Amino acid sequence: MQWGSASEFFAMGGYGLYVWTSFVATALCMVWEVSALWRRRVAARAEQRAALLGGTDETTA
Amino acid sequence: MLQAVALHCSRGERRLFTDLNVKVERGSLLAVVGENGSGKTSLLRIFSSLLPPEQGSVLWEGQDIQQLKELYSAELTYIGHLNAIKDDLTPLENLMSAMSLTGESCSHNGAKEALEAIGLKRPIHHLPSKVLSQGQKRRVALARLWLSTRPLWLLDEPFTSLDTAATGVVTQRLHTHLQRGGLAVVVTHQEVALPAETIQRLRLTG
Amino acid sequence: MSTGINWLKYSSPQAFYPLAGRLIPWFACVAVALMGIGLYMGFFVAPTDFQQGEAYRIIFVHVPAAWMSMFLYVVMAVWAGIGMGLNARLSFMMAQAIAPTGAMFTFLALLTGAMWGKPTWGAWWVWDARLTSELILLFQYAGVMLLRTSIDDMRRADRASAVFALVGVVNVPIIYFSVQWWNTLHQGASVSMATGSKMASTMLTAMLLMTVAFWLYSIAVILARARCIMIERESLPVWDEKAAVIQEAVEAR
Amino acid sequence: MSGSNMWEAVSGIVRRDLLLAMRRRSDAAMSVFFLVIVVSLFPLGVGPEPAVLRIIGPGVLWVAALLACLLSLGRVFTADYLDGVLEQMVLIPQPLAILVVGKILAHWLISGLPVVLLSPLLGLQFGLSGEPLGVLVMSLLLGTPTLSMIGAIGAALVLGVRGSGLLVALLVLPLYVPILIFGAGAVTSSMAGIGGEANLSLLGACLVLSLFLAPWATAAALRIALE
Repeated sequence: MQWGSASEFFAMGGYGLYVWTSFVATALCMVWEVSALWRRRVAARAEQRAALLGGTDETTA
Repeated sequence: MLQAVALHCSRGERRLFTDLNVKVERGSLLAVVGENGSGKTSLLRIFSSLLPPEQGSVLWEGQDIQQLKELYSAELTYIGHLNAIKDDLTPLENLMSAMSLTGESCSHNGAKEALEAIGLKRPIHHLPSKVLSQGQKRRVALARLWLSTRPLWLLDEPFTSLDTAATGVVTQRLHTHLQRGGLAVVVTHQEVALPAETIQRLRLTG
Repeated sequence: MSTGINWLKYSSPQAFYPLAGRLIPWFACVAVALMGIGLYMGFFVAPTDFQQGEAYRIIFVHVPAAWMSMFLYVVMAVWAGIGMGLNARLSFMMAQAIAPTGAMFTFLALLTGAMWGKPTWGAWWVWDARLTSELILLFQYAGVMLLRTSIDDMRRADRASAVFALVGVVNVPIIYFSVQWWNTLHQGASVSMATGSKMASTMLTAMLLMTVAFWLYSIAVILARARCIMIERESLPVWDEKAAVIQEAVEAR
Repeated sequence: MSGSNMWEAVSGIVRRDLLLAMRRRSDAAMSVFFLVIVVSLFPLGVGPEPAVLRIIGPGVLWVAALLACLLSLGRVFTADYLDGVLEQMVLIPQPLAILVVGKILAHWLISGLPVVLLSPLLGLQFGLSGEPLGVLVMSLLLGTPTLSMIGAIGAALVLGVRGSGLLVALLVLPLYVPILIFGAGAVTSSMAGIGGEANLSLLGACLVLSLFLAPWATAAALRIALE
């Protein structure tokens, strides 16, 4: 373990800004991608359900 | 002989026709009729090999046209609903360049005779096509039929914007073609005045 | 077209959809676990680089992102090629599903590259062969996606973007070579990206772990996106999902 | 039989397209005017120092030539697509790729060749002379056909697509990068006294490569557009 303290860890030897921007940006992109996919899936299934509901309406009515 | 085997076609979400089977023998004409959007043009484009069929196949003399490729192209004359003529060229230039494109080059005089046969008089031959009326432009496109040596004709609404006289001339030309052992598929909403035994009707319901 | 019954079975969306659904959690879990181990190795085990100090730790995301961006483009082009050759819907759907993730990794590679370049080279951007190729790669991803969205007819959109993806796969190596060639002409303008110093084995391990994690993450995300695309495209799905949806619909009454 | 027919079809296409360009001279002239204007704007923007102009000259001329080619891409297939001639072309009994070569050749003769012919004059504006000027003409002579060929792929892909003008730029410009680098590089290295031969041979290699690949890709894209 090479870090004496938490603040030393976050400072990254003076390069903290660059290192953490990179890692945080990557994490944000991935989280955003997963959440966007989740939203897309929910929307697609809702649309599918609406289509199927419409279909059953016709047959039962 | 042209044969469609179990053709399916859908555009986007809409199913146009399913399991379509039809056979066109030499010396006969297939008239494809149906409402707008029933898939008449799509069927013709499948026959022409422009549109690959989703399912099923089209056979020419028993062979799949997807495999024949250019050999099949050398058997057909296709006139779509677009006239394929350039506004900046004269009717004569249009006809001659269309023929040289398909590899059936024709002489200057041959082209003139074809244009005259469909009722375009000599003075018109040298005007730019943009001054022609819709009917005259259609005639320029159809003049190819007088020069075509191909056995299979695929025509999309050939009689659109033609007057009665021109319709009669084109019908007569179709008749000669069939008598010589040619075959044709014509998409039309009009009656084709040909002997009943040579015509086969296909109604697409969409 | 007869390509064997087995192939047809797996290539149908109906068979693929539930299979992908079962695989996604596994890929996602392993990806998260490996990412955790990789980050731990990267930050707590790997030593400080004696030349670049702590800034070098950016390579633990930069290099995997850059590799994935190029790898995914090739995979996308392969699916596009298979789609064109066999006229298989599933292949086009896969190609469509890959593009956004590939573009995201390309963007991340450029961003983290700039973050690495500023402290190391003193410049955010250098006209180096790798950076330039990566930039062009981003444009090509954008081209593939924009071409797809601007064509309404699905079949045409699939095939047109496939042609462009295949053309692009020829282009990227040529660009890489041409920029390298160009740099030899404009000497002094560029800085070599080769670090020279030998990497400690723990650094390499951390980087490889992160790469595998990114790879598994990509698979999970791409499969999930492919499933979304299938639901969106197939107007009447015939998969197990359908039964569940009908059940829900009936209950909703 | 097919060899002579093929030649007839290609030369027929080229002759027809040239005839059409003669009927509408303003279309062809526009891309040349565009080139001249863009190139003339740069000295006004960066200042008249001959030393600076000499340095940026090759790059400016090449970028301008590239943009002029890009602007003219809309003309390659669009008119034929709209009036139905393209359908007829796809249905001729020759490989479509051969015909595409004819279309590209015609496009180059109409919009590429004038750029090549005009380039010595424009080079003079930027203080190029002697060998570098010759290399500039040579590089454009080798490079502009490649630009037309790569551009044809993009033009075919966006046929009938909304916003096609901008889209084609986005698709094609990344593919133009190597040509730009080798083309401008040839002139720069000739000015530096290294001689432009290496870059010119690379341009030639690109030309050969695109001659093998681009017509097929364009033909595939055209068939897709017509389905």
